[in-house]
Amino acid sequence: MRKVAIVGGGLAPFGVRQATWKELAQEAGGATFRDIKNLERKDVDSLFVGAAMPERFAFQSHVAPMVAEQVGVTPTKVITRTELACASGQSAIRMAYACIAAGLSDIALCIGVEKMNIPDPPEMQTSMACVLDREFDGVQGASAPPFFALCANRHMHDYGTTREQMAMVSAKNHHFSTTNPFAQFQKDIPVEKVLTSPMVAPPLRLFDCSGITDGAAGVVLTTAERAKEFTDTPMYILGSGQCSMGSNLANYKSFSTWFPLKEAAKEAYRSAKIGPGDLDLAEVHDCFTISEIMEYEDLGFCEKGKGGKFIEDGKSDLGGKIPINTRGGLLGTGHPLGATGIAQAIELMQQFRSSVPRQRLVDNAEIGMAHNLSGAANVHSILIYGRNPP
Amino acid sequence: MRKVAIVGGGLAPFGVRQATWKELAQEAGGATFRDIKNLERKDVDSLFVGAAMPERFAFQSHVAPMVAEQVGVTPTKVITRTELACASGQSAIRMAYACIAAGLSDIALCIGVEKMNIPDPPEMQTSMACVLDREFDGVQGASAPPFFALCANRHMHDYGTTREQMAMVSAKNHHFSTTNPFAQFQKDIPVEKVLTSPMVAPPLRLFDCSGITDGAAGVVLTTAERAKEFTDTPMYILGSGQCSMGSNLANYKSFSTWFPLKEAAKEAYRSAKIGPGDLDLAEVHDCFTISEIMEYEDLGFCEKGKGGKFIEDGKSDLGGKIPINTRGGLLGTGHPLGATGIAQAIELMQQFRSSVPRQRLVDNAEIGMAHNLSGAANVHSILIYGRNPP
Amino acid sequence: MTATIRLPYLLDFYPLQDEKYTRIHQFFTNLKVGRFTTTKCRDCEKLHWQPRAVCPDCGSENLEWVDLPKTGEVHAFTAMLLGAPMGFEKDLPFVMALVKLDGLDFKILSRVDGIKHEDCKIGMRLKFKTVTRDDGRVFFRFEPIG
Amino acid sequence: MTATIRLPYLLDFYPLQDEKYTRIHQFFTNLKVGRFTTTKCRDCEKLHWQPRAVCPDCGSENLEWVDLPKTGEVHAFTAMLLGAPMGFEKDLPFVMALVKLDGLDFKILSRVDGIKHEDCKIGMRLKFKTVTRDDGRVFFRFEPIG
Ligand SMILES: [Zn+2]
Ligand SMILES: [Zn+2]
Repeated sequence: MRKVAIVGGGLAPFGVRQATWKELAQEAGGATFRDIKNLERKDVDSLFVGAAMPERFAFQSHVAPMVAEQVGVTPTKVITRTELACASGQSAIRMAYACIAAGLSDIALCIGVEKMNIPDPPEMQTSMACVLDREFDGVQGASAPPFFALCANRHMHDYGTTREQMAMVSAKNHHFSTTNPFAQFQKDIPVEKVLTSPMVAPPLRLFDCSGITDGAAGVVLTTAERAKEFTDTPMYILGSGQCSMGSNLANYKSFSTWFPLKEAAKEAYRSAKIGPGDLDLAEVHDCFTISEIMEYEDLGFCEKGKGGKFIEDGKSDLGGKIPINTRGGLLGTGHPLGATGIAQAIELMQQFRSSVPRQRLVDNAEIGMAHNLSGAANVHSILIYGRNPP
Repeated sequence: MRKVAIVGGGLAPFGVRQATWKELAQEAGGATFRDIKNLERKDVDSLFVGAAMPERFAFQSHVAPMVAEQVGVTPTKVITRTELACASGQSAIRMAYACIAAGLSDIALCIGVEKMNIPDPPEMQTSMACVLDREFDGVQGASAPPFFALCANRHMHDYGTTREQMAMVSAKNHHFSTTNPFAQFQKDIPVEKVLTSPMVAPPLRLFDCSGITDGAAGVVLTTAERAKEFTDTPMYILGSGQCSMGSNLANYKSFSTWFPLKEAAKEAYRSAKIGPGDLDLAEVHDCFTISEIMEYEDLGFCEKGKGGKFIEDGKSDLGGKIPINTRGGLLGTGHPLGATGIAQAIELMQQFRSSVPRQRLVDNAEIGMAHNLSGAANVHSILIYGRNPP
Repeated sequence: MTATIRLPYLLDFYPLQDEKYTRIHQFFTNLKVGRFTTTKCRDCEKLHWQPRAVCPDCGSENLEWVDLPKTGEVHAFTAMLLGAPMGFEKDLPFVMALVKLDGLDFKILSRVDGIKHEDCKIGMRLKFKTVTRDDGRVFFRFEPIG
Repeated sequence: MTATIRLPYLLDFYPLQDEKYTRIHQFFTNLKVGRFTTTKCRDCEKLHWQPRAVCPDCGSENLEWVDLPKTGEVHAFTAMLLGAPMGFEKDLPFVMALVKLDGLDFKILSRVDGIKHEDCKIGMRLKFKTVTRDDGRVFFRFEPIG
């Protein structure tokens, strides 16, 4: 198995974009190639497109060759789209990783892209709801906010987590996003404002929820051996973990502990030969404030049930035990489903390069995690990245 | 890089099924595990779901964990859905292959599934049309039949290919499908009947086109080393090739030669260390009769422009130079997009096992190819399989 | 005057329910007469939710229809106040709960009729009900007991 | 009485054309006044089809709008007789062709108005036209010359 590294990447600005799905892909491609000086488009032999729902949001299928054309590459080894709802972008990186490790590809481009703002918001909401089991859960009115609201309701009941603690997650991540010109939201949202924002699905309010976002992101992977041809600062893949349990909500073991996350974390730490204490920072999937709190716990950053206390004590902030979501997270930057996992990788790469703004820099970071959940948190996907080769 | 083998697989019957998308997945899972005596569901560590458009045909996204639940597996290593339109099933196998070769998975299940017959046929056609570039080609009325009709029109003009030769492809494949109880169509369609069937997109008539089909298929992959734990008759992956060129039709180099197919074939032969003459049989993507004729040529089975003559001379029939589409092809068995590539693998495996009916058995077959094009033939995907380890 | 416009299939959350479309049509037939049922495997005894055509534990298709408890309690609850999908806008606001069925492990997601979100509590007792749409399709919900 | 029902976004083939939705809105604005245009990269000189926001060859966003030839010839042709998607049913049958634009390599797919399939020939000369929908959105087609 060959070692694999990310040698560069770039973003299309996230937000309510006056641009089509294709144009977002073009922007991410352009930004990615601009970031990697010695890479020519013709040297890319494979393409992995992370996209959750172009069939619905952009009325477009078979998007992998379309992206190839939009960004000007001609894959001659491997090409596919990966779909894993909210983790579609990370899934693209994972498949590129596998193909390079196996020797099926030498230089792979990953583009994650989603266009979620469409003219008719109820049609967008309808599409989002089919991420859950549409026939049995969706028909009952379930979509993302109610599902995470149920987790919050249960977590508050089981562990005493408070509304204020959840709001602190939002305030922290929105504060980080004030340093990020690519973020959808670039204003501070203090705790008070979160707590008085409109109720969406109790106990979750508007600023407990990530936005409806257009955006795209790209990274290039190659072997650890060749990485230095393209950059002085490659970021290496150290390990990975992924686990799926349950699909219909009735088959979940718990709503206040995400067991598949615990499994995925165990495998990620095992394969990277580290423990949670070795991480210098992490990008975790804060699609809702309660998610980040549960992730502190189930990723092993704190004891079970103490996630609320963890944010309250500033442990996940800059200077804390482990700075979390320094680019602003999904809450601050928005969540264009297919792009998120790739944008997280870019943040870690830029942290390792010390090229992020001073206000969010984690000094001398060497090991970081990117985590995505998908759908109703029934799948959890983790990659561990390092500044130094494994 | 570890060597990889397929150790078994099974099908849900293809056709206009009185079953949901989920139920088709259940059937394929059941059939796959029935085929592999020593494999328990809990031993499967990864799942790859090949599906082209569940978001539209089944109004369902995030289908990978849903399939895990439907078939009773709990992936703890890798899980994703692969989408590559008509090649989504092969893409699932390719990603499983990469993950096992790289050591990221030890035992991977691939399930390909598509439910295409929905209550409103125009809505189905609308969804099919977004496989092409919807904004610029789809809006002009293009969908699969007109695209392949344009290729046929041009191939007839450039090389003198005849309607009768195209009809012979349909007659051959429908004849093979009379031996296949899993096929959507199980009746002989003689040349005369093809030539007088209703015109769909001139020069293509109804029986030049594969059907609108519901179906599912599953296979299990593991390392070549472990394969004998599960079967006496593993099928090994010997090589692969894949190439993407063009997306909007304006950017195609030709409509009577598929250049990305020539590239994919070159890489597949190179990686398997064989030439086209070493193949004992092939499953090629006969979504339309003209496709199979062009594939004879661009895969190197005959000279460019002589594909029509190749079928006319019986070279692609049983006893000919290379028997093609012995299970009945897409024309005879139908084309449930995500399932097709996996069903092709199953046919080759059963041929190597000599477990297909006598009437379509290729004696002592040792090397076979599975080929899929996708969309408007802008991506071509090839796997080379062998009865013996590489 | 208003006319009802049928939603395209890909905007319609309600499953197609008859024999032509699903192997679990019996589930819906049973719902129509007020029965809340699911499948159970005759070979390995596994009780499924949701109902199946093939047992996910052993692959058997030798399944039987069995009745589920029609009472349970709230394991967790929420409501939808904003951002409803098409077909649900006119129902806003509505309550949803994970309903732990009596005597079973399943916590089934369900709309809960006849109560405001502010009055919900974890542990609250609920009973099964059915709703029937204009076109004859049915589904289940729950409502408070007493 | 019939009423026109707007197709949901995910059933509507026509691109959204104004500034709010696409960076190539100029293409549609030009179509509205009869101009057939695309983008060309000022940095690497590449001529694009379809029009772009970012050059696929060099990544530049320094693009200009240039006019395309409005005549060409049939490279290949077909027609749709059966199986039209929603919104196209009433147009059946209609002819489509790959139109090789004069002096360029692009073979652009286009509906061809004003001719029956039986009368088409490879090499036949065509000229550009525009069509305008009720809602103001435009697109191009071709038609036979003379
Ligand atoms: Zn069973
Ligand atoms: Zn340029």
